[in-house]
Amino acid sequence: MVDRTPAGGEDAAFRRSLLRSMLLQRRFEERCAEAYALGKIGGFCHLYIGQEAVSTGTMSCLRPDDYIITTYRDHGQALARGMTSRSVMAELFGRVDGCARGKGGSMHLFDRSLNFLGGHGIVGGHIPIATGVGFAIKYRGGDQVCVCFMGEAAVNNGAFHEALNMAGLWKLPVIYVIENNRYGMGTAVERAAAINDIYERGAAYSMPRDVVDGQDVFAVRETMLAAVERARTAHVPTLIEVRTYRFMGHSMSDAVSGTYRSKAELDEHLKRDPIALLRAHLTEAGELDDAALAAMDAELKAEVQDAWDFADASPEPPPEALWEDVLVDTTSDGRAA
Amino acid sequence: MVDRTPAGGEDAAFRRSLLRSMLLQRRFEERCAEAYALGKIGGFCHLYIGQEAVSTGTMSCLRPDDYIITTYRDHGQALARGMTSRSVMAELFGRVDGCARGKGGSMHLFDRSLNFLGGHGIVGGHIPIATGVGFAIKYRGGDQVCVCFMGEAAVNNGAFHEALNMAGLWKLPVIYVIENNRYGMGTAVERAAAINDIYERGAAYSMPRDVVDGQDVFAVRETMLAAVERARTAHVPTLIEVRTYRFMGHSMSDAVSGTYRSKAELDEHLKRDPIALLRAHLTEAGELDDAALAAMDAELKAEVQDAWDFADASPEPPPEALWEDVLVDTTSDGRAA
Amino acid sequence: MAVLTYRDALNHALREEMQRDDRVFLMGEEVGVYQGAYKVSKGLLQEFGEMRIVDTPITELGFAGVGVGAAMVGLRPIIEFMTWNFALLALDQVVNAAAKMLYMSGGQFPMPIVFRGPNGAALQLGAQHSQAWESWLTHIPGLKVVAPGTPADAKGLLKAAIRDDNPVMVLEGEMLYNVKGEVPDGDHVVPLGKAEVKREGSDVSIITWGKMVNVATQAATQLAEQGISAEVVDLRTLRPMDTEAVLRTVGKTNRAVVLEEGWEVCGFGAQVSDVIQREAFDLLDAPVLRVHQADVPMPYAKSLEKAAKPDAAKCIAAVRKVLYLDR
Amino acid sequence: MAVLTYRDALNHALREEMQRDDRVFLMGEEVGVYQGAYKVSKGLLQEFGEMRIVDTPITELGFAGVGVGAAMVGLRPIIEFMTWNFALLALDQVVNAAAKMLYMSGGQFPMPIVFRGPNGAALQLGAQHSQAWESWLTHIPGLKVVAPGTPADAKGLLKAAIRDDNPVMVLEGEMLYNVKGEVPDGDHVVPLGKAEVKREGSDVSIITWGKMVNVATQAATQLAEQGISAEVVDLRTLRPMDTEAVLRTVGKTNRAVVLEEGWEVCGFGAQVSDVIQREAFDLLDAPVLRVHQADVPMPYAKSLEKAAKPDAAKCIAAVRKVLYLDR
Ligand SMILES: Cc1ncc(C[n+]2csc(CCOP(=O)(O)OP(=O)(O)O)c2C)c(N)n1
Ligand SMILES: Cc1ncc(C[n+]2csc(CCOP(=O)(O)OP(=O)(O)O)c2C)c(N)n1
Ligand SMILES: [Mg+2]
Ligand SMILES: [Mg+2]
Repeated sequence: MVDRTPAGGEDAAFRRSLLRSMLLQRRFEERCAEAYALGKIGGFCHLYIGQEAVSTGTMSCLRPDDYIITTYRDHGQALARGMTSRSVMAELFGRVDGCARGKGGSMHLFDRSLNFLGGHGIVGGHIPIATGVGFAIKYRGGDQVCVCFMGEAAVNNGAFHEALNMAGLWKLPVIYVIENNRYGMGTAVERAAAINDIYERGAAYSMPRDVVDGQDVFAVRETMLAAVERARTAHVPTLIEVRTYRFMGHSMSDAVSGTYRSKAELDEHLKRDPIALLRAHLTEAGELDDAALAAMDAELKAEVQDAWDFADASPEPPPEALWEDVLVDTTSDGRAA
Repeated sequence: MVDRTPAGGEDAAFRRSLLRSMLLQRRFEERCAEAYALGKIGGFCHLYIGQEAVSTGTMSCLRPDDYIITTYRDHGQALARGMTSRSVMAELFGRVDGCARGKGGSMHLFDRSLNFLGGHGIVGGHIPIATGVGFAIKYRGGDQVCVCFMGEAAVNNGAFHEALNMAGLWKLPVIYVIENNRYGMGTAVERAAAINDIYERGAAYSMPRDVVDGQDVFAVRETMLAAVERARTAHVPTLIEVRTYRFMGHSMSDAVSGTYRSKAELDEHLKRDPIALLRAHLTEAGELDDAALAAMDAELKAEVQDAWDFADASPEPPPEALWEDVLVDTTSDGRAA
Repeated sequence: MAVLTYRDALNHALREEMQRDDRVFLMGEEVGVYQGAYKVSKGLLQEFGEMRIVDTPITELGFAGVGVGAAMVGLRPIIEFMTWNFALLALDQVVNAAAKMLYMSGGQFPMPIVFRGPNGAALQLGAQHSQAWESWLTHIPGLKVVAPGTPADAKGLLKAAIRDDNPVMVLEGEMLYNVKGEVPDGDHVVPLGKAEVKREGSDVSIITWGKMVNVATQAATQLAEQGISAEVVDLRTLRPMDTEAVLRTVGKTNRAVVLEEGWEVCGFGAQVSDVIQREAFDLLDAPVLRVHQADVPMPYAKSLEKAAKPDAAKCIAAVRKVLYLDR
Repeated sequence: MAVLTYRDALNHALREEMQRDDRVFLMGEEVGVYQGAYKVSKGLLQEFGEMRIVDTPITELGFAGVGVGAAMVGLRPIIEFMTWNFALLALDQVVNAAAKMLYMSGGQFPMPIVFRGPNGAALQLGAQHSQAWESWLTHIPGLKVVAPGTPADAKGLLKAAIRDDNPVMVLEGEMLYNVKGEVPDGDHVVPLGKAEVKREGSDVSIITWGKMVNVATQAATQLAEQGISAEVVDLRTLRPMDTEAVLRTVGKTNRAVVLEEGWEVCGFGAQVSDVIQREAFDLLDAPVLRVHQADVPMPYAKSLEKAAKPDAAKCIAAVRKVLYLDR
C-alpha cells in the first residue's frame, strides 16, 4: 500500500513511494499484455496504463479502514491499494491463489482485508453500491470514507444519477472519482455526454465538485485530500473529475489507435505520461537519481516476474470449487443455517 | 381539444376556452372520485385536481400532429388534448367503448388519433420513450414536438437522466414538463431530490430550462410557447418545472392531508386554485359573467353525466378480448405474418 | 397463538428482528413517514428513527444498490420494493451484485440482504402493475426465494430471511395483507427450504405457494365435496425447492397439479413439473398439469382480469382432468 | 449458396433490410464509429449515415426506451445490446413498454422493434458477462424470441424479425460470430415460429437452439459412432415455440434430451420438458432429461468455466441415460 502522508507533510521518501506505486502498475500492466498474448490471461482485460497517477494519488490519501470500489479497469487501483502483485496476477491467471480464488478474473478483483470492494463489470453498477457503503459508514457513526472510481462514460448512466442524488441528499462520505480518459470504448466523451465539463454534473446533486489534472499525482492528491477531509469530518460527498488518458486500447482486443482516435492525438497525450512527469519532477528536485530509479525499476520488474512465476505455478482451482461460494451456510449469529 | 392561439394573439373566446378545458377536467375528476367510491372504477386512480392549468396551458400551445406522453395521472391531459369524456370514462369503467377498449384503465389512456401516446405506470419509464419520439421526429425531418409530462419525483430516477442526456446531446424536439406538485406519494420534494430547484437539473444536459407558476394558465402558456418554438424551429429540447399542487390525495386510497402534509399547508394552496384564478381574471376583464359561467358549468356537468351514462351502458369487453392485442399478425409491408 | 393479519405478522417480524440486531435496517419508498405504502412498516419509523427506517427517492436500482453496499460492509439491509413490479428496474443489482458477489469474490463477501414486497396482481391494476416474478428470481443461483402464503409463514419466513447470511427474496401478496391467521407466539422462525403440507389428501397433489395457497385450499375444500381428496403442498421456499416434499406427495397421490399466479412459459410451475417427471416418472399416473395466468399482459377490465387469473375453479378443472374425470 | 460467417450473415440482413425500408435504423453502443463491438454493423455507418446508425451513451434503459418511442410513431428500430447481459438494465422497457404497449392501448400501438445482441457466455468473461436470458424473455407475453444457431438462420430470422410488426428478441452468440455456413442467396427469410430438424435420427431427440445447435450436432455425430441415432431439433424460435415439431420428433423417438446454455431452474428447457410430458405423456419411454449450465454464477478460471458449461460430452451422457444405457 502507498504510504499515507506522514503527519506534518510530505518528504522525498514519500514522493519516491508515489513513483514506486505508479511504476509498479506500469510494469505489471505491461506484463499482463504479454500474458494475455500468451493466453495465460483470458476473457476481457482492461489495462490501466496512462492513468496511474489517479490510483496512486487517491490511495495515498486514504486510511487502511477506508473503502474503495471500482470498475473492471481495476488492476492499477488494486495494486495501489496494496494488493500484492502475486494475488492479482494469480487471479488474472485464474488460479487458486488469486485474490478471488480464480473465480473473479481481471474485472473482479476483491480484497476484503484491504476493504477493496471489487472491480465490477456492469458500467454504473457499482456506483449505488458505493453510496451504500457511505450509508453504512454514516449509520455506524464512523469517519471512514468510500472512494468510488468510474470512467467518464458511466456518468450518463442512470445508476450514476440515482446514486449521486442519494449521496447528495443524505450527505454521505463518498468520493466519486471520474477517470475521464476521454473515451468509453470507441466513443469520445463529447459524443456521449450532453455537457463536456463532467464535474458540473455535481451541481445537480448539490455536491462539491472539482476537476483536476490526472497526469499530475500531486494535483490528484491535493484535490483528494480536500475531498477526504470533507467526507471524514462532515460526511460531505464530492465528485471529482480527473482528466487523464488511456495509453492502450480499451481492452486487449482493441487497437491502440486508428478507428476512433488518431495516432497524432495519442502521441500528444503520451507526452504527458504521469510517470515521466513525476520522475522528471523528482529528478529536478534532486530527490531521485538515475541509479535509484534503475534500482527501483529493476526491483519492480523482479516483483512482477515473481508474481508471474507464482501465478504460473499456482494450481487451477479444484473441481469442487465450482460449487463453492454460491451461498454461505450461516446466519446472523454466526450459526449454521 | 383546446383551441390553439388564433394567429395574431388571443381573444376572450380563446381565454374562455381555456377555462372550459380546465373546468371540464375538474368536473370530470370529481365524478371519478364518486365513481371510484361506488366501485365503478377500480385499481389505482390518480386525480388531477389542482393541476389543470398545466395540462390546458400546455395543450393550448400544441398542434394536432404534435405528440404527448404522460404518467398514470393522465385524465386531465387526455381531456385537455381532446379525448372525449365518453371514451375516457368508459375506459375508467373498464368498458369496451373505452379509449383502450377497457384494457388499459385509468393509468393507461391512449389515443392514436390524437397522438396521445399514453399514460404510463412505471415512474420514469415513459421519459426515454418521449426522447424516442423526438428522435423519430428529427429522423423524418419533421417540425412536430413531443411533450412529456412527469411528476417531480421522477427526476431522481435513472431513466430521466438517461433520456435527458440523449435529448440534450442529440438536440431533439422534446419538452419535458415537470409537474412539481411538491409530493411523490408521501415524500416531499426536499426529502427526495438533492436540489430543490428541479429545473436546474437541466444544466446537466445543457438544456434550456425554465420554472413557471403552474396555477397560472397564462404563465404556463407563455413558457410553453417559447419552448415549442425552440423545439419546432431548432430541434432544441427544454426542461420546464411547473410549480403546482395536488389538491387530492396521491390516489384514491390516500387521505387528502394528515400523514405527510398538514391541513394548513393544503388550505394555503387551495387559495391558488388555478380555475378560481382564471375565472377571477376573466370576470375582472369583463370577459365572463356569472350567467355565462353557470351555463358553461352546467354544460360541462351534463357532458360528464353523459360520459358516465355512456360508460355505464357500455358493455364489458367480450371474453375473447382477453386474447386479442397480445401480438399483431402483420409485417412491415402490411401483409399477414 | 395470536390471530394476526399477514401485514401485522410481517410488521412484527421486522420489529422483532430490528430490536434483536441493530445492523438490521429497512429502506424503500414510503416506508417511513408514510408508514409503508401498504402499511407493513407502520410504527417502525417512530420506534427506530430515520437512520433505520429510510425513505428513498424513486430509484429502485439505486437503493437496491445502496442495500448491496451496506451489506458488503456488515449491515443487514431489508430493501422494500413498493411492489416487485418496480423491482424490475433493480434487477441488475439483485442479479449481478447481490447474487454474484460471494462467488466472484471467491467467498469474501457474503450478502446478508433481504429484498421484499408484494408480488403478483392485486385488483385491476393493469398490465404494468400485476406481475409475478418468482420465475425470474428462482432462475438465478446465489439467491434464495420465499413466498409465504399465511400470516404464520409470513412472520416465520421473513425472520429466517433476515437472519440468513444470503440474499433472500421475499414475495408477499398485496391481496394477502389483510388475511388473518394464527401465528405462533414467541420467536417464530420458519426454516428456509422446507415445504409444508397445508392439507392432507390422497387422490391428487396440488403444489403451490404464496397467494395461491389459499386458492388451492379453497379448491381442495370444494373437491372434497365432490369426493376427491386433494393434498395441498405449500412450497413456501421456491429456491432452494424442497424436492423431497414434492416427491413425497407425488409418491402418495401419483398425480400432480401445479398452481401458480404467473405466466406459463418458464413459470416456476414448469420447473416443478420438470422435476416431477424426471424424478418420479414411474410414479405418475397422469401428466403433471399446470394452472397459471392466461398468457397475456394483465387486462384492466374486471371481467377480463378475472378470466386471466388462476382461481379455484380453474384449479378444480385441472384436478378433474389429471384424474381423467374430465377431458 | 454463399458461405458466410454468422457475423456477415447478420450484417447482410441488416444492410438489406435497411436498404429495403428507410424506417429501419440501428441504435446501440459502438454500432457506428467503432463498427460494432463485435463488428456486426461493420460498414453500415458509412453506407447509411449517422441518423440511421446511431451510437448511444451507455444507457441501456434509455436507448431501449428511445427505440420504443420511435416504434410507437412509425419507425422500425433495431436496438443492439452490446451483449444481453447489459440488457438486464433495459428490461423495464422491453417488458413494461415494448411487450405491453399493444395490449394496454387496446390494440392501438403495435411495436415493430427488434432487440438483438449476443446472449450467453463467451470465454472466461466471468460472472457478470456470461448469462443466457432466453428463460426470462420467453416468460413474457407480447414478445417473440428467436435464437439462430447457424449463419443461414441468423440471416433469415433477423430479416423476419425486422419485418415483423411485433417486438422480436434476437439472441445471437458471440462464440458463433466467426462460424461459417452456407446461406441461401437472395432474399432469404426464415419464418418465425418454425423449428428445423438439423439432423434426422430415430433413437432419441435432442431439442435445442442457438449456440447449442452445434454442440448437439457434435454430440449426435459422436453418438452415431456409438450406434445411437440422435435427431437434432433446432427450435430456432423459442416464443412462439413450434410445439408441433417438438411433438413430432418425440413421437418418432419417444425419448428427449433438452440442451440449453443457461441455468436449470425455470430454464427454457423446463418449459420444453413440461410441454412434452403434458402433451406426449404416453409417447415417452423415459423422462425428459435436461443438459444446462451448472447452477452457479459463471466462474472465471478456465477449467471451472469448462466444467460449468454444457457441452457435447454432457449431452452424450444425458442421451445415454435417457436410453437407459447408463445410470
Ligand atoms: C451496462 C453496460 N453496458 C455496456 C458495457 C460494455 N462496456 C464495458 S466498458 C465500456 C466503456 C466504459 O467507458 P468508461 O466508463 O469511460 O471507462 P473506461 O473503460 O474508459 O475506463 C462499455 C461500453 C458494460 N460493461 N456495461
Ligand atoms: C418505478 C416505480 N416505482 C414506484 C412506483 C409507485 N409510485 C407510483 S406514483 C409514485 C409517486 C410519483 O410522484 P411524482 O413523480 O411526483 O408524480 P405525482 O404522483 O405527484 O403526479 C410512486 C412512488 C411506480 N409506479 N414506479
Ligand atoms: Mg473512459
Ligand atoms: Mg409529485
